[in-house]
Amino acid sequence: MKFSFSGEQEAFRESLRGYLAERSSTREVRRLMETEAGWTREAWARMNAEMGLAAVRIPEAYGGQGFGFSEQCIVLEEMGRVLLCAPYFSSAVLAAGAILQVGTEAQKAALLPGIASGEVVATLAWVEDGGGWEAEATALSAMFDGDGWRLSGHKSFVLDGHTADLIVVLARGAKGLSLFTVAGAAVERRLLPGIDPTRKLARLVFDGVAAELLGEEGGAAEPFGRVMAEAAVCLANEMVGGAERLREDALAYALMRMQFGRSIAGFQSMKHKQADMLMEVELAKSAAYFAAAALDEGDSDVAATASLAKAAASEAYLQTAIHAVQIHGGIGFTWDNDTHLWFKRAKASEVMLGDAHLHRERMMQAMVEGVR
Amino acid sequence: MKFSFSGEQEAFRESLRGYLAERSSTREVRRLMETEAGWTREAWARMNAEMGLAAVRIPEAYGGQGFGFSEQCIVLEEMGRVLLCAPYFSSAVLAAGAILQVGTEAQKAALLPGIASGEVVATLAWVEDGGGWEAEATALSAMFDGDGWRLSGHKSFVLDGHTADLIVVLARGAKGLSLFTVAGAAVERRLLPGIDPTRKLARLVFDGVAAELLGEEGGAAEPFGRVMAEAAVCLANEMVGGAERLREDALAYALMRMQFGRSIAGFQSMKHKQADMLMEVELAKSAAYFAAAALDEGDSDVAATASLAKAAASEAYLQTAIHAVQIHGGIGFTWDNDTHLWFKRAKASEVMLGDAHLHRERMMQAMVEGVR
Amino acid sequence: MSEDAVRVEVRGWLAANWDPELGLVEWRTRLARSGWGVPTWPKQWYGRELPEAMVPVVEEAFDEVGAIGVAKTGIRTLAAATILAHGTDMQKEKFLLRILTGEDTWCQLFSEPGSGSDVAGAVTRADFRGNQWVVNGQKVWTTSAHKAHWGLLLARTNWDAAKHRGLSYFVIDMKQPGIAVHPLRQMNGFASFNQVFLTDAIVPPEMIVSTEGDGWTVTNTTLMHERRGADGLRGQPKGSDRPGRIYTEEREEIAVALEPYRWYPSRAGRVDMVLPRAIETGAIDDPVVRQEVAKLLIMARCAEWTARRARAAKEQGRPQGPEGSLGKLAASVVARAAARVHTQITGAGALLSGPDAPAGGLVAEIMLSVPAVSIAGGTDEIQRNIIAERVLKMPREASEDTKRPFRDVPRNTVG
Amino acid sequence: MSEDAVRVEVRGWLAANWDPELGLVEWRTRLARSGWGVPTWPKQWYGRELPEAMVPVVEEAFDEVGAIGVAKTGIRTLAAATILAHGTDMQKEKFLLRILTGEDTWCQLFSEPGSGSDVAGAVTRADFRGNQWVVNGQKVWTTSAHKAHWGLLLARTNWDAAKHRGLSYFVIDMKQPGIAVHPLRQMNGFASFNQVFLTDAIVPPEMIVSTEGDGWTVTNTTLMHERRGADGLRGQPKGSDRPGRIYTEEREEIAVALEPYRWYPSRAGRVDMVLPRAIETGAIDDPVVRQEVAKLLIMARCAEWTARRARAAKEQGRPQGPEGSLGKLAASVVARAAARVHTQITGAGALLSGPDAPAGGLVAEIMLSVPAVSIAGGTDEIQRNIIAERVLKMPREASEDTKRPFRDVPRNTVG
Repeated sequence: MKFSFSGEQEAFRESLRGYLAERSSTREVRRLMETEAGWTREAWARMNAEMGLAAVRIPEAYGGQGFGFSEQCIVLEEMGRVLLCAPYFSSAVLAAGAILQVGTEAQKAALLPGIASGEVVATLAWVEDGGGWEAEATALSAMFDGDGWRLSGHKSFVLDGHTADLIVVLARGAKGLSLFTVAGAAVERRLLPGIDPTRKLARLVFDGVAAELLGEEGGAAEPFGRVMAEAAVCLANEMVGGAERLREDALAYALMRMQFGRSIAGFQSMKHKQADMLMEVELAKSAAYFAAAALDEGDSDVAATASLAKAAASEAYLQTAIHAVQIHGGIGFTWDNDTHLWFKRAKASEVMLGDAHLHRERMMQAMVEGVR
Repeated sequence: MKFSFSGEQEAFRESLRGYLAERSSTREVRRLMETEAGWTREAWARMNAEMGLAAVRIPEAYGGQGFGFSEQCIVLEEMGRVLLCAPYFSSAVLAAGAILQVGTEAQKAALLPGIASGEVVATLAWVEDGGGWEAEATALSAMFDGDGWRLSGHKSFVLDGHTADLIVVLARGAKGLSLFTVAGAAVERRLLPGIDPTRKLARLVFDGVAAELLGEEGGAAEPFGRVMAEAAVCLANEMVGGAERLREDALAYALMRMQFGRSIAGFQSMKHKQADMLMEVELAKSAAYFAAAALDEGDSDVAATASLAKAAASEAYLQTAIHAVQIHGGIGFTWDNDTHLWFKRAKASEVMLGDAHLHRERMMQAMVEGVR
Repeated sequence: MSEDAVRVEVRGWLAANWDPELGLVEWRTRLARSGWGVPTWPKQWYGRELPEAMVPVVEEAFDEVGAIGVAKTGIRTLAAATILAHGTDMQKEKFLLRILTGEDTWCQLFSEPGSGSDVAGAVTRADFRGNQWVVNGQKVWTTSAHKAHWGLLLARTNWDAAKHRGLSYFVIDMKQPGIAVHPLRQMNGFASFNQVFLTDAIVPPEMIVSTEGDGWTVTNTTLMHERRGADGLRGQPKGSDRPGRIYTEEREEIAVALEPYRWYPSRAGRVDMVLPRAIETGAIDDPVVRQEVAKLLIMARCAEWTARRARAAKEQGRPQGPEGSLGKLAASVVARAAARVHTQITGAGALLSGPDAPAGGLVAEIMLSVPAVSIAGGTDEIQRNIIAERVLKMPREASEDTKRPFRDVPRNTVG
Repeated sequence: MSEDAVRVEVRGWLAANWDPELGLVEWRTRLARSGWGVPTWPKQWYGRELPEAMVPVVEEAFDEVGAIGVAKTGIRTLAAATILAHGTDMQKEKFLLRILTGEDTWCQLFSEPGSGSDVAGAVTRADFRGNQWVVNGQKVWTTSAHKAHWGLLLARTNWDAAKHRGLSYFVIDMKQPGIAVHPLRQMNGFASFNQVFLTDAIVPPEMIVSTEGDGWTVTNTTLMHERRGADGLRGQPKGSDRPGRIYTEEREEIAVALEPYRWYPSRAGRVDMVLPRAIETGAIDDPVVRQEVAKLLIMARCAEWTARRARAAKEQGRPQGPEGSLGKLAASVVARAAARVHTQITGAGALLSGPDAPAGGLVAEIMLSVPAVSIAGGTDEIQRNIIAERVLKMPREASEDTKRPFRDVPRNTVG
């Protein structure tokens, strides 16, 4: 197992960090988060033209750059650092991940190039009002009516669901769970007010909407589990990026802030808190990196590792966010201070794709199965 | 609900504290803990002659002093402070508690005066090798063979089981669970090496031993639950006594110890740790006191409160013990330093009568039942 | 005076004077003049010099007939206590009655962007020019500044003196051109506090409280009364739902006063909602959730009982034990745990906010409000310092800023 | 020299010299003289001056034929590194070879009862009387002192100098009448360390390392090598189970060296036992237990991967990132959590100790050994200080004892 990034990977990270710092200042984040869409086509198109971000993990055969999860996770970590407001996770992680897992060759060739170029923004809709993150909770029904497939029901908590061009939908039919694609415009959709304004969620209603079957009928349950594991690893990497940024900002603030005639960074309780924060974030980073490498290397116990990474990132990000607000004191609780932007992302990411309890349970099931 | 001790109670505590400090120095504790019995008849007899400790909560009608749980819990808290090596918990809490709950009038009159005077040391045997703290786990069988009752099976984790004169035994018969009394000498018994040398446990084998039925046949399950709740409250009070002593000793050590040319009590991390310890111990004390008062006042949700107090005491005592060793540094890990005596009692008490998880579950079951 | 004598007298006075159809101010003026509104105060100033222990007796008599007391919202009681202790007769004359009747509203101008936990590090300056004080600087975390008629102002009047000796304390007229008040929006979307910008704001010389340079002493009086009022057991004032003009006016007064603090129960974590919501959502059937709920309820109950233990000791006239200093820190631990448990119970729904979100948006509000509890009114770190130093008598942190002229003390230029 | 050239040469030398039927000392003497035992050392002193990066190449060649290396047990490598850096030629001549062959055993006399975390606060005194150093004082936490031939001694030689400048460093003969060694029993019943009482113990003048007053510099060399050796990934030496006289002798050597530290794996919490025991006891079927086991395994895996990440960066010659300083602190968090989970899994059985207790008494041993991990080798608090100051560049604690004569520094008379 690989435990370090290559020189090329480090260089890529460095250039991306500089690029994103410029394109995604907190000023820009604040501007976009107040819009209904949460992102703009222009900025997203430009970013893909300049850096090809959406293409990173899509194979070259489908218009992508053909890198692995390690590289994609560098992208995610850096996006997490700056809270980039863009449909990356929805389109390049969730939707592309699902299409790569279950799509036919023809479907991949048809759908992925648009996603890779960023011209098509796609997303994945699987959770419903009940809020169950597991595929089994799916109720939305798929019926074949002679002409083609029709979907009826609803989806909720859909990332960028109100703005996506293409929606990959998990549905239940006669043969069990299948994935479908639907044009975004064909669906009735509504923005859901959320705790994290930098990442928009939508509720979608499917009223007998025409859909394309993605891949085979009825075989989605297993590959969907893999999509979820990959997404968990990706989210974990995005999260540790945010956590590290928060940690660094809180350290910088402590070093600058004077109280009682001295830098508050000199107080032992502050030093110990910062040491603990460093440990928590570094430990979670190790898990996120390891899980990405495990995906690339085709490890057999990827399900356990993915859940481990997500659980570790959830605890570390939230804890770091709580500490960061506390370190900033009263000012950290104000709207004008940027800390709350990450706090809210930390809180939302903790819940997204299932909380730490859920992932610990998944991890244990996978591990105990492995041992028994 | 009463939230403070009366002047008489405070005076009783004060005189008892002075008395026990003299009679139960750590030197004496270390001497007794190296013996197989763990206590001596002489010291126990003297203590009862002088202070009537075993009699506190036994009604006057049965030779006791007729006080309530609040007073008994003062006794326990003070004993916990000094790690008194005496068969108080086994005899005056567990056995006396069981006899008071289920014994007939005649049995109480026959058995309790000896326990109250300390001449008879009794204990309660209910757990078996499986280690289940719940009455339902009982397998030891009771058979009526025409002559009388005979018990067959074993008990384990019996407090002072190898030295007690009288053993109250939970057994399963045709009509369910019943309690019996057996002469200690009639049983095959063996000291179990334990992590807490100041409190001895034994394993008892019952090979068709003749026994007296205590109270009614088959009706023990419910009153036994009450005995367990009372015992949990008593143990919680004993535990907070130990926790407070540890906390005070750790504070005194920090104030005295110099490192880097200054008192280590001046380091902010030490100050914050001591503040947290104070909070944890005071919060647990509040629960222990409240639970004792709730028993005295006949509160309806005593089961939930008792488990709450035991869970709170478990966490606080163990956490305090961990901190106390840490504050003492290397010296705190040595045999000659006294801290480990309480550390071991904290660890054993955490497990005794069921750990915090078990009690939290019991508490929730009682509370949810109350609400639904 | 015995309890019974007090009871007889106050009942008699109420029988003769209480009338729910009076206007609020009219009634309170009558009440203040009688001495029954603040019976422990000096006889000369609206009181009867009764001991603390008689307060419950008087309150009971008021409750019997539903009589309304003097105004208590906002920081008016702190202002009154401070003026009573340190003010001139002119100041008492001018302010006390209108504080009691509720006619004047007050705000506290202590905290600054550069000195949050360190109130004595204030750098707002008051310079005596011509025949008046001219104030320049910025205050923050000011509640009700936009409504207040008067402010309690801490400002630095001597930069060559040591930190605590160069401060003075003023009463400042908030309705003047030199004062600009801006709302301070919080991360939870509410704006409960103000920033106050003072630009050549004016204080006439007679509005200094105590003497020049004595500001820290006076400030401590205010802060001591603030701490006393916070034992964690007090709920929000509710008002009565009885009919009658005076009750209507009181309900309005309370509603206006509470409006910016609607989220305060959320910041404490709403432990009361946890069990009902766990049952309602079915999460209670998950043994892991039960453990977390239990941990929270244990902490919350222990904290509550500890506060009651402290109060009981106080009521018995015992010296305060350590249990009396723990409430604020315990509340902060409880609130944080509550936010986590609410999240766990709520599941995916915890992503949502607004009226359609779980519990009408309260879960989101809790998650985003709880961080305030470990900061406002003294951070957890400050609380731990206080417990260690005052209760456990551990050594104080060596101060690096109190023994030299304040102008030489390193500080932030602006927060 | 290229990797391949090294590989060829060492293989050739081994082919000609390695013989498993040699005695351990005979072989190691041959090995040390060849320079392949410590290839990075100077050519003059048993080395070949090869770069660090060649060490794995040499080790691989040894592994290929099962050849045994130089002695490594105990603190001998620290003694060697220190003498190599600061010793005289006479000292190197006298000690280095016998360190490498395993003939001499060493111990470290730094810690004292009054100065645990604060090594530089040593008060053991060495006075030059007549023509020799006379040492009086008490050392503690000394491993293997009862077996050691030589000790690395830190003692105070000047009480008028500042704390760090009054110390000197000596090699002391442990087999002399002035030294009494007593075992120090721990709370877990083992006695892995000694207390060493020095009463007019003698050190000849040529046995000072570096110069008088330079003891703190020399000590730091020893401590730096100690820290380097502790990245949390190293297991205990095992020895080979091959046949052959030399392997038997090596196994004996290891067994003797490890005997006092049999409980060391327990103090780390035995995370490896948790899942098997949870399955064996059936506790794994309890979802609450599964959560706790998962939390522990997550922490433990994260800590392990962090150590591997640090090691990988080091192997690539990258500057050390923050991840390299966290191992000790993480290990302590993991160990404490492991003790709790073991308790939970074991239930009532956790009350028992001894061979009939759960896991043959290991669970009890874990519970009573784990507290050592957050203390020994630098407490958690010291680790956090180090991380904050060295990694995060936060201000150092103002020192109160380094700028005045040590005799005026407040200290404990005895621990």
